[in-house]
Amino acid sequence: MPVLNYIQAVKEALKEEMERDEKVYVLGEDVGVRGGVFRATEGLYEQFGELRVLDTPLAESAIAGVGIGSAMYGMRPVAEMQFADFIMPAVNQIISEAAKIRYRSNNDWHCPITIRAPYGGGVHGALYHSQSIEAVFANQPGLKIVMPSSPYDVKGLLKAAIRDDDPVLFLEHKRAYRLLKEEVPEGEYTLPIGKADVKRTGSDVTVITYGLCVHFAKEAAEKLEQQGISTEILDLRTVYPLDKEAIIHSASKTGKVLLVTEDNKEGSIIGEVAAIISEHCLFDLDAPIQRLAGPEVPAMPYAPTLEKEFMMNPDKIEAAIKDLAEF
Amino acid sequence: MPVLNYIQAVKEALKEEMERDEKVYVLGEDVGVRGGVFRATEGLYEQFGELRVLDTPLAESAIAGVGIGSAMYGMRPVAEMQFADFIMPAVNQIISEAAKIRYRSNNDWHCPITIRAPYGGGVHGALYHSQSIEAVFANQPGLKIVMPSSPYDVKGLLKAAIRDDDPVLFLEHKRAYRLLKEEVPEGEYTLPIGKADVKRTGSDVTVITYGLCVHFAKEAAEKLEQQGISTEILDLRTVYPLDKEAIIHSASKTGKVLLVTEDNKEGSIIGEVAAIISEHCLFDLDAPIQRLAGPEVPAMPYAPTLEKEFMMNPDKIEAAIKDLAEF
Amino acid sequence: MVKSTLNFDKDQETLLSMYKEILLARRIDERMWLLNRAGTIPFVVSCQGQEVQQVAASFALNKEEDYVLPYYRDIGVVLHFGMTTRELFLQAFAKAEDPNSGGRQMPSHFGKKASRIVTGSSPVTTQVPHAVGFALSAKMEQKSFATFVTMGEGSANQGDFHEGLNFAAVHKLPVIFMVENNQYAISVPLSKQVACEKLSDRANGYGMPGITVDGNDPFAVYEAVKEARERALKGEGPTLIEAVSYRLTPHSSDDDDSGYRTKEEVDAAKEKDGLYTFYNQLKEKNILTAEIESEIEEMIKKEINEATEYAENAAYADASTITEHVYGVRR
Amino acid sequence: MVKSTLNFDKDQETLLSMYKEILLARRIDERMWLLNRAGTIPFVVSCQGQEVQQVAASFALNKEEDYVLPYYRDIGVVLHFGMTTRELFLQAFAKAEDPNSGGRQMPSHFGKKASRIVTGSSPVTTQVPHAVGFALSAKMEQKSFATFVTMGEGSANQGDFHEGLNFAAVHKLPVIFMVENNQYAISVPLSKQVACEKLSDRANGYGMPGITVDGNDPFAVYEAVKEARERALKGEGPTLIEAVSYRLTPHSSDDDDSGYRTKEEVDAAKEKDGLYTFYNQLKEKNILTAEIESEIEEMIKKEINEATEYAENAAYADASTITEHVYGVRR
Ligand SMILES: Cc1ncc(C[n+]2csc(CCOP(=O)(O)OP(=O)(O)O)c2C)c(N)n1
Ligand SMILES: Cc1ncc(C[n+]2csc(CCOP(=O)(O)OP(=O)(O)O)c2C)c(N)n1
Ligand SMILES: [Mg+2]
Ligand SMILES: [Mg+2]
Repeated sequence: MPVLNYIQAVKEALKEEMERDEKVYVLGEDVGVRGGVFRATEGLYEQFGELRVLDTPLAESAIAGVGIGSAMYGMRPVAEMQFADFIMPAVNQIISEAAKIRYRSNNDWHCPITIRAPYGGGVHGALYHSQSIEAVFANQPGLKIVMPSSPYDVKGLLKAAIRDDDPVLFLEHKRAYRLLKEEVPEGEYTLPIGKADVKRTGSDVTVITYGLCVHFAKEAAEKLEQQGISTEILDLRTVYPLDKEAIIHSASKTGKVLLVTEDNKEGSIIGEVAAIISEHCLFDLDAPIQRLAGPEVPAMPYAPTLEKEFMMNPDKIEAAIKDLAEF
Repeated sequence: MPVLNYIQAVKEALKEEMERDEKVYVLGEDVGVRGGVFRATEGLYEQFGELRVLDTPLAESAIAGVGIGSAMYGMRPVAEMQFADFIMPAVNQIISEAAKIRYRSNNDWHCPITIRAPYGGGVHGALYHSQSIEAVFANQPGLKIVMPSSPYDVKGLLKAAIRDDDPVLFLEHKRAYRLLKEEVPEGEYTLPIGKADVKRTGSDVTVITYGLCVHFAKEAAEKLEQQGISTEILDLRTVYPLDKEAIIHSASKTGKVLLVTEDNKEGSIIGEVAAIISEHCLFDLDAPIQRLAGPEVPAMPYAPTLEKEFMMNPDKIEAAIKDLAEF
Repeated sequence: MVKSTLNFDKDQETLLSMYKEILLARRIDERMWLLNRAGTIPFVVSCQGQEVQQVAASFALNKEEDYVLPYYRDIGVVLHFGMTTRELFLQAFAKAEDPNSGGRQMPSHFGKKASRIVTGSSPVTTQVPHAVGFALSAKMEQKSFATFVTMGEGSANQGDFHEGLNFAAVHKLPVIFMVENNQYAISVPLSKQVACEKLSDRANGYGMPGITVDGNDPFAVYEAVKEARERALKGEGPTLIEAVSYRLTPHSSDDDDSGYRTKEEVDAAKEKDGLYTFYNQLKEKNILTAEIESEIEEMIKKEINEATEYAENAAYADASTITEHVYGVRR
Repeated sequence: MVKSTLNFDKDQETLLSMYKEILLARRIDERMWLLNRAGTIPFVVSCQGQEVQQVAASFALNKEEDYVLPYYRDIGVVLHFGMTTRELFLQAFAKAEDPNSGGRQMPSHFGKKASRIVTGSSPVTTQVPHAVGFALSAKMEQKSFATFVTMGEGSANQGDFHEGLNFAAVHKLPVIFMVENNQYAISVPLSKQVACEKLSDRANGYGMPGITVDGNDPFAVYEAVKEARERALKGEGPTLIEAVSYRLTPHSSDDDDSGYRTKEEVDAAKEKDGLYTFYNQLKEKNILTAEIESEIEEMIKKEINEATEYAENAAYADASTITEHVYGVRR
């Protein structure tokens, strides 16, 4: 099986879906000749032409809004936000429109758009090229938010997102683009949106996380294995709406839960995860639910000292798992 | 002491602050001659003139953005979003700009803007005139979100928001505008932003909520009193950043916690409240943390049958408290 | 501009149909106010004063092929495109059978896929980029239809107006933007919304043709939209049309306009009401005879009565349906 | 337009100062690329090709009173307004002493309150409404200053451009909008960003004067900004200026422009580089003598060397400071 990195998996999913379905097209800033600033759409312009790989003016509300219009018509747009931080001008189109079209029309219209955006830090991107933006959207029924943690998941979930009949925010960790590699099957497969995935089974502590942090958690878990601590890792994959069943199952299993996000803590996705656990499996817990997250600052600073301080890493996770295991 | 309703308290706070400080001014759609569609700015145009009570073009990103610019200059803008639902076009200005100005400039610049917006349902406002939008912003360090539950709180907190040196989202429940009345002192007083308030002390169950739901919870608590159930009500007042201490204190006290919001449940403010409790006082709990919220739909529908089904009310809260008390 | 292709001699039937739709829109609106004032329906937002431009524009479109993205005042547009009077009352009463939203949205939030009326929301101007998306689809799929989108002149100051028009112009898309300038955005008069002379002055800044027409003149509006449609289908790109009229009612049933404009001003505008100018023209030319007139009024009254009665007696959506259609059913 | 008020006879000193600043900006930028290619600083985004318009515009402003909201290429603007070379290197190295952000933001995210340089962010065009807010404050407080804001031509397609300009025009505010049209938004050429002939064509749609000038011509830019400033202070409202130049470098140190434009095109643009045209003019008029020239180059080199060294040796912010300044200290 070929080994792909995270961004190659994005590219392969796009290419295959565009080959499969003529309605699928890509739009965004610099996605055409340039192939995207991260090269996610490299080669697509040459293969599918200008009209299906559309360089747009620099205007995110239009990228989302025009995509939404075409999705209502029956196309399958895949809109790229150059950086997740720049999705903010499009919030009105995403929350007021995409998320509500099916509901407000009583199922007469629907909006199968996929919006891709690179999020996350650790790439010297500073405040506006490092943000985790999922929490802004994770309270909007009608939307789905997918945040894959590995190349294999990227391909299967992006294909599923494109085929989904409702709007999907597809958030890719930009630090993962070239960092993470694994075997990815050629051709057809999809993975279910809305389902979490146990990335590692274990019995002492459950780590629930998503995106790049899954990778960090795995590293931590491997080290701890040698010290006799057995860690279960649940990868949320879809952070909205959450897979409650999987969360409850995995939390109840070990009774000790560590929630991890790269986002700042208050109001992040993992708060909701904690709430679900405390609603449904309080009496199965042997320790308080622990949350490990970024500091409560507006976004990740640029200077290396500060960026490092902000970023999640395996060591922080290792220490937190250890504390819990010893609780 | 004069009795004011909720919107009169808004108006009085604005008027007093404008009289006190020449830098305070109001801008928004229809806030001038019309005095605001809810009449929050009635009489201000006549008293302070066109330049301090500014009718803007219909453009929320400009209302926020121009306000932010003037706040950086040194003014004290109070921007009105006509309905909270229409704050979405201004999200970029609020999240990318207002919230980050102090941090990104290393304290060189700051942004003392207050953004008022009527939120909430129960007024036949349908999907786009009923939303609870606080969760969209409740993950952004640099911002504060205040949601008062009574006329007294409105006046004291709005004055504090205007004097605050950082951006404050001030969300007023539109159903409360004419529904809630109480004695409100004339003249000067402020209430602390960032502090929750015990609206009722009790020993069996703690209800933690905010906004109009505080009123509903009080009604429920009074009924239950007669049935021998003693309810404590903690009014969050500031929903971001949360008053952790007060939450922990009140939750630990009764060991049974009901969290209530009018918002749909997943990703709402009360998820974070549950997370704080389960992190800090898990072993003081005698029952799972309960959450009572709106259904997981994009927003409140118009038809009376559907609106009623969505809205929070005293009966729902009463039943939930009872269940907890009997747990 | 070429002369109007509609004229009193050869298009008598078309003109009469236009008049009927204009009048029907007005009468529906009037009835809704009555129902509102009687406490039967909680909310009305009016087309009054804008029916002529709405219907004339619609006549210049192809209602079997084109897509429309109307805004909340466009009763004239949706009627022409196939929304029935009954359906309009069903939505005013927020009943389950309403095809727009099943009673989920406020009145006048139109949408009906079978008629290519695209679902709209309350936040203004979001429909403009959507329209561009439909036009982009036409270009991608090489389909020969135009997309028509309207908004108020106040709404033309939202960012989405700018981004939508620019996108359409850069990609030369078959879309027609029509600003219905009724001089007010709730209480804010035109002079506090814009400083340009004409809204259509903005077209040049996007590199598309722009034209301002008298919205009370059905011939002028028809012609402008017809030409814009021809340009669109020929691949010549978008057009911006400003139709100038006046909002004859308060902003909505929740508004009181007496504080921000004078009765004199409103009365003066009523003098220019396109419905009556057109009526007088048709009478004068003897196209609208007394007989036809009473026939039309009779028919309209009957239609509205029946629709009102039907809608009033129809059922609300059951509370249990509230959670339906958040997401599609997994296939 | 009236003739330029700057001329070679009477303004020799001013012209020399302008030249110095232009050259300084260029040399700073060049050094940053060297540092970047040597792996010393992780990121550069250039002013190269735009220094003339930036410095000429700044000379037409009052640096003791006016506020500027520069965008990331505006080294020329911030230099004129009081940012030192040392400070520019401090921010390039992201050191704690950097007055822009203490090393928190990426390079070229300018801001320095003492110099009335307003803090900026990465999302483009958000500064446009801010500038309008400063201008509104001037009007409210009856202060006599102008506000100057710039953006790229690609950024002029964001909604905030539209909303900001319209707001300023309606309220006749003392603000100058300057679009620095360098023909590209990263890889997207002008023709795929806009369909209008000139960006300044948009001015009319807001009801303000608009003018397009050659950004390589310091006299034209100076004159346009000077007039705009006079209008602003006279209460005549805002102006939109488009200064046309060319981006001589790739978008940033992370970009490779060879895939989307030809070397020939870039070389042709270099022929028109305003820095060299101006240099030649000053040489020709003998304002810039060989002696002065080497003096200037020497001085600049020294300044840059010292700044680089200082900045390189300066300390990063301590990790513990990460949580500072999220909110103000309660008074
Ligand atoms: C984004 C947004 N902001 C505010 C509102 C509230 N609102 C509804 S209609 C309206 C005025 C619209 O004026 P105009 O565009 O001229 O249309 P008209 O009602 O005059 O036809 C306003 C401010 C809204 N619906 N959407
Ligand atoms: C809202 C937003 N979207 C996308 C970006 C990414 N981005 C940074 S610069 C740029 C191109 C800007 O082009 P232009 O406005 O012409 O300025 P130039 O760089 O050419 O000077 C883009 C797309 C951004 N910074 N902000
Ligand atoms: Mg209007
Ligand atoms: Mg450019």
